[in-house]
Amino acid sequence: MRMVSFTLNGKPAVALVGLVESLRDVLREQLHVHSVKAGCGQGGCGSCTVLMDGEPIVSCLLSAALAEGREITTVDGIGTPTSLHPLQQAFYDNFAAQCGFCTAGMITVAKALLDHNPHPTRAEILEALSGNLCRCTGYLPIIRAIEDAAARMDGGR
Amino acid sequence: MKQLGIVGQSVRRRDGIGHVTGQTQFVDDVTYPNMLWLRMVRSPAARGLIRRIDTSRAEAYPGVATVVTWKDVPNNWYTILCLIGVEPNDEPVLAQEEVMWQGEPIAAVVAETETIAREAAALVRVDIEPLPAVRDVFEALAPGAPIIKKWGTNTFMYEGMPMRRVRFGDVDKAFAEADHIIEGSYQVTPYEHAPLETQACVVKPEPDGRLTIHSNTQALYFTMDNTAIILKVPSHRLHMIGGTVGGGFGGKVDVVTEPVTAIAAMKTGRPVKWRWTRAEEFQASSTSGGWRMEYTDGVKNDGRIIARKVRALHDAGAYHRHSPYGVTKHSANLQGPYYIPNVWVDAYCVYTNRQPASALRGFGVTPASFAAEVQMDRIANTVGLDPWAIRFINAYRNGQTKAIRKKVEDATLIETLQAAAKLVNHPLPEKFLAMHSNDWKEA
Amino acid sequence: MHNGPILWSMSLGGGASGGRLRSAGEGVATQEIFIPESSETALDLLSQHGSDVFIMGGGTVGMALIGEGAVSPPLIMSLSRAKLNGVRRTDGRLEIGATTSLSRVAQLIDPPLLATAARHVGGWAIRNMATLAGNLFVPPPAGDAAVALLALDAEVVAASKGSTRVIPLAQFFKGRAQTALAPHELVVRIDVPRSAGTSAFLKFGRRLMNTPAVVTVAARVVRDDRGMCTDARIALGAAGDHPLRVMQAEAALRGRTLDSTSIEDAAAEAVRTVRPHGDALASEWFRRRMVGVYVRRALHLIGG
Amino acid sequence: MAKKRGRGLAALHYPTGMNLGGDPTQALIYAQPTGAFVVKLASTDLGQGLKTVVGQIAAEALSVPLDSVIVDTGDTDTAPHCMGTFASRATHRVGNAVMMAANEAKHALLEVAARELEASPRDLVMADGEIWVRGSPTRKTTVFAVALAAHFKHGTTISGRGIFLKPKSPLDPETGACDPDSTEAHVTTVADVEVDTETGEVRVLKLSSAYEVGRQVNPKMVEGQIVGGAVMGTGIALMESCFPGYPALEPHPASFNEYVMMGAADVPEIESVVLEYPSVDGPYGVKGVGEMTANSPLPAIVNAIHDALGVWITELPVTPEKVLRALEGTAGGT
Repeated sequence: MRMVSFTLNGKPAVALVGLVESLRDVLREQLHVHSVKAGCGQGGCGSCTVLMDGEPIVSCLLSAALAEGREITTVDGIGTPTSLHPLQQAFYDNFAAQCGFCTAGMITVAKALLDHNPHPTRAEILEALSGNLCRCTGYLPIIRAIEDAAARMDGGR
Repeated sequence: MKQLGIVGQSVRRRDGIGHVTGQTQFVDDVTYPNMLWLRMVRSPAARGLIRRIDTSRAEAYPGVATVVTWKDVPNNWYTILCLIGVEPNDEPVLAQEEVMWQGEPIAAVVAETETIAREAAALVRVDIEPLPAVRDVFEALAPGAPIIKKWGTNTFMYEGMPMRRVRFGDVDKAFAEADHIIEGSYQVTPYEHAPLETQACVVKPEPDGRLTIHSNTQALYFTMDNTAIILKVPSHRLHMIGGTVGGGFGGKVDVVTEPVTAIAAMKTGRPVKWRWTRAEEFQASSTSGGWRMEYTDGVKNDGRIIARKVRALHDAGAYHRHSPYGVTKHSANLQGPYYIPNVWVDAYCVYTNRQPASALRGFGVTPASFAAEVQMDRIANTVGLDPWAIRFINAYRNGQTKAIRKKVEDATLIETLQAAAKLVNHPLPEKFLAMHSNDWKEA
Repeated sequence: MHNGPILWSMSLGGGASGGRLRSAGEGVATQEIFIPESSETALDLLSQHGSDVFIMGGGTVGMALIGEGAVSPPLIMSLSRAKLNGVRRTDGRLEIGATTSLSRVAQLIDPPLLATAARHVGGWAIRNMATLAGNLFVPPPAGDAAVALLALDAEVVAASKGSTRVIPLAQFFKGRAQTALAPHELVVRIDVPRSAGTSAFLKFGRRLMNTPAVVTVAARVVRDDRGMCTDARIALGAAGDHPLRVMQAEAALRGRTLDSTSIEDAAAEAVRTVRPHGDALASEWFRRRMVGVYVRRALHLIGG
Repeated sequence: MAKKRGRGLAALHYPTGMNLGGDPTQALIYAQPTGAFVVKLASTDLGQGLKTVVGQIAAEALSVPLDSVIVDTGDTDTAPHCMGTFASRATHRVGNAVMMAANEAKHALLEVAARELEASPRDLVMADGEIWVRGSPTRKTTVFAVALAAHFKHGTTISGRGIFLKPKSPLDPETGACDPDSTEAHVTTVADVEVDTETGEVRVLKLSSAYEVGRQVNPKMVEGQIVGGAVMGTGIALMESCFPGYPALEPHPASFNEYVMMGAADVPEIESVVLEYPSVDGPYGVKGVGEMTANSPLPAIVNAIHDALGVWITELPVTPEKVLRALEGTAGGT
């Protein structure tokens, strides 16, 4: 076991982690960040996507020991029910979540996309989403939600 | 159609804000202090006799609370449709004497953490003496094939018959009257439900002796009843909580997590979680069934299908689960949305030494629709009609009788054909535009 | 009772082995994870523990194997803080630190072949974690960046405590999951020399993005002012035990113009020499066919 | 490199429900003293949106605002039996049970309202949480007031019980005669594909569908099923297999890397229209739409490939290899 400290959604976090424990499991089991989902543990579905220093990673494949000193953002740090991020509002309005299991990962990667590129093309959205699987929606509502959010955020400027 | 108030409005989802903020609670988000984790040891062999199960080293591994085997299962039969008469029992909850597919559950290791359970699971030793495996449905029905079922055939027995039958009209007479006989063979291989949320449950023993079972089952009462039968406890001792599922597609109608997890919780007196790995979801959860279908259709020169004869073989894998029902559903639907006056079906539910199949979105009907609709184009091709015409000519109408002797009453095939043609700007002849699903009168 | 031989007499994994439901080995708890802060410390640790230590670059392969119980290494060393990342250009050579992420590599403007290949690995999050050197160790049908590196005549800088040697990438791969690296050696850098000619990268997968390869091809052709090929590199992924060059196909181009005839000859040579594997994505037969099609397409892209 | 285009058609029906073992679901509804209504169910939302649509059905039947309906589902201690969510049954069966319970609760509510307004229940009109006497709009009260009065003044309950049961159908083993479902939805799908004849790769360019699903309770959620099903069906047609060498047991995918399914980039253009012909026995005429949307792409795509290439590929999934082998006449076509 070793002690790891990092910034979680803007606040300091400390955890005692197992040697082969993933950041995903530490977030879920110790820090009760349940928005980070355990979809495959193989890096194949994107349900556990978080931002590390602003860049998307799959937290199932990051040894938690390596989060030391890093800034970790989950969907909880992007917006809350009383203060939805435009992406969350757009996902809600466009019925982009059905079962909801992939949704936090989708919004997290979309947040990174719009941070890097406020006006993504359809092709750039598809490339950004390529590591995230959804079995319910057929992706089109998710793609539309991201386009919608980009337009809304632009309008707010 | 009468305009209504709120019905017909695209109101936002009630769970939408929870979903987009990551706050919707799924089963895996349920956690209790002092909770144990379960990991399953599974068969590496497709078929064989179990000679020995040695759990001693796993039990001695630091952090292991218990190992559950068949000896701990009060009623070691998993026959989920037993309540509607699917019999005999054929699947153990945990393998006892033999294994029938690679991945069959044998022993559940229950430990303080998932990591410890995984490490200790590798210490369970199982000796299996291999037996010849049946991999293919044709092979299973061939003379001399290894018989893998105790009742002496490799098929499910429907009221004493090895197949589900449909007999409507006289196909042989109609074939003699047909201008064309059109044959086709079709195959669908098993595919996965692949929901993003894997199978999971958490069982907590309560002070009053009841068990609270958090589950992502698609059917709470069904799971409760089956679990009670396996645990040999009255169902009032079980309390199922669920209703929020991360994708089902039919795969979570199996009752594959709750009984063993409940036994582990009863044995240890502690809450236990079992969350399947993605590899288990792919290799050990039910799949859709494999299907091989052979069609023979008798057709008149004007395109009317006057007879259909089908032999369908469903690859159920190693055990019943929901498959006998899927074959019935298949048989009842393979005439498609058409009127066919003579239908003959023999549909077999065949067992092989494969990961068991079960229900998956479109259960039994998906392969029927696939085969029947490709068959429609073949018919059109043969008689020289276009694909639209062949469907209008054969479309069923309200009031007509299906092969299963049910009256058609909600037909709208013609209307969707007309709307689809309009959608893709495909011009239709006036005679097809004039048709509707209520234009049939009994002679 | 049947008295035949007992075939399966083994300890069974609870999870998976290489993503499978059985495990050949026994579970052992990991005793230590080393996170060296410098390459020197990493090499010290390696000299101490040698092949007992499981090395992780970005962890995108290793963590999945560990999580499924396919490997249970007693010792793990993560290189993510060993300061082995970074890109430097000297005299036209590109020196890429071993743990440079594939996302960083994908941003390189020159050589375009390498950036294109890096963009074909995984999804965005995986590319943020996966390292360029790590891509040399992933078995086919993964390993697209390694294919481009082969076509670029890249060299692997391998270090052990107190010494460093350079291994041409073409001599680095020795078999499936086998390399020329000694137990105490570590890949610390990958050097890409300035390369001449025109190149093309193509990948055929079963879906359009984030897919393992049916086949990957990286080709580079150098032509003189008369259009004669003076040199060629044709590297393939998913066409054998490891990323490989098809030298017979390269030879088929030398001294000829790049036209339909020479391209057909090169493609035929490639098909003849490769030994692809069949897997869930493609059969051996189909992969061989696609080697021909994709070598031809890549060379036509270059030719045009 | 040759690319050939083709168009294929498929026209399907899909049954709602499966009652060969009987197919019941129950619902309970009660009013809280301040006029909110709680719908008690043991039904499951898989993501298709059951919690939302039963709220709409309850609000419609009760003539109360949607916001005042609480849907509480998923607990066997607190709610009566539901067979489960499968067989495209939930909106139909659960919806029917909820509508029946809502009608009974509304009847109880109007009985109390009638006492409060000194009128006959038959003369009362109700909308948006208000109740008044027909023709005398000033003689009115609110659901809030009536619920409060029922509990504290009249000592009566405002509640309703609902059940839907399609009784078990006997099946004649000799002829297969049976009544296995409640109603049928329909679809016609047109698939446009492009096939690379060198690699066998099939790209679905567009799926155009006309659906008929009875009454839509929530059209955007019906569209969600149509789009999601179209993408899943495209994957089943072209990519997905647990046993790519079927019937061989190996290879046997264990990860999303090996098990090929649709990613965002693979999604074709999807266009659909929805017709509404109310069913005979669905709540407000609904039919089930959950499963069928993944079905029509399979034959439509295979028929489109035939249109493009002139060969029938009758074994799913239609991998590039199968297309290539069919083109060469080596295997795969029958």
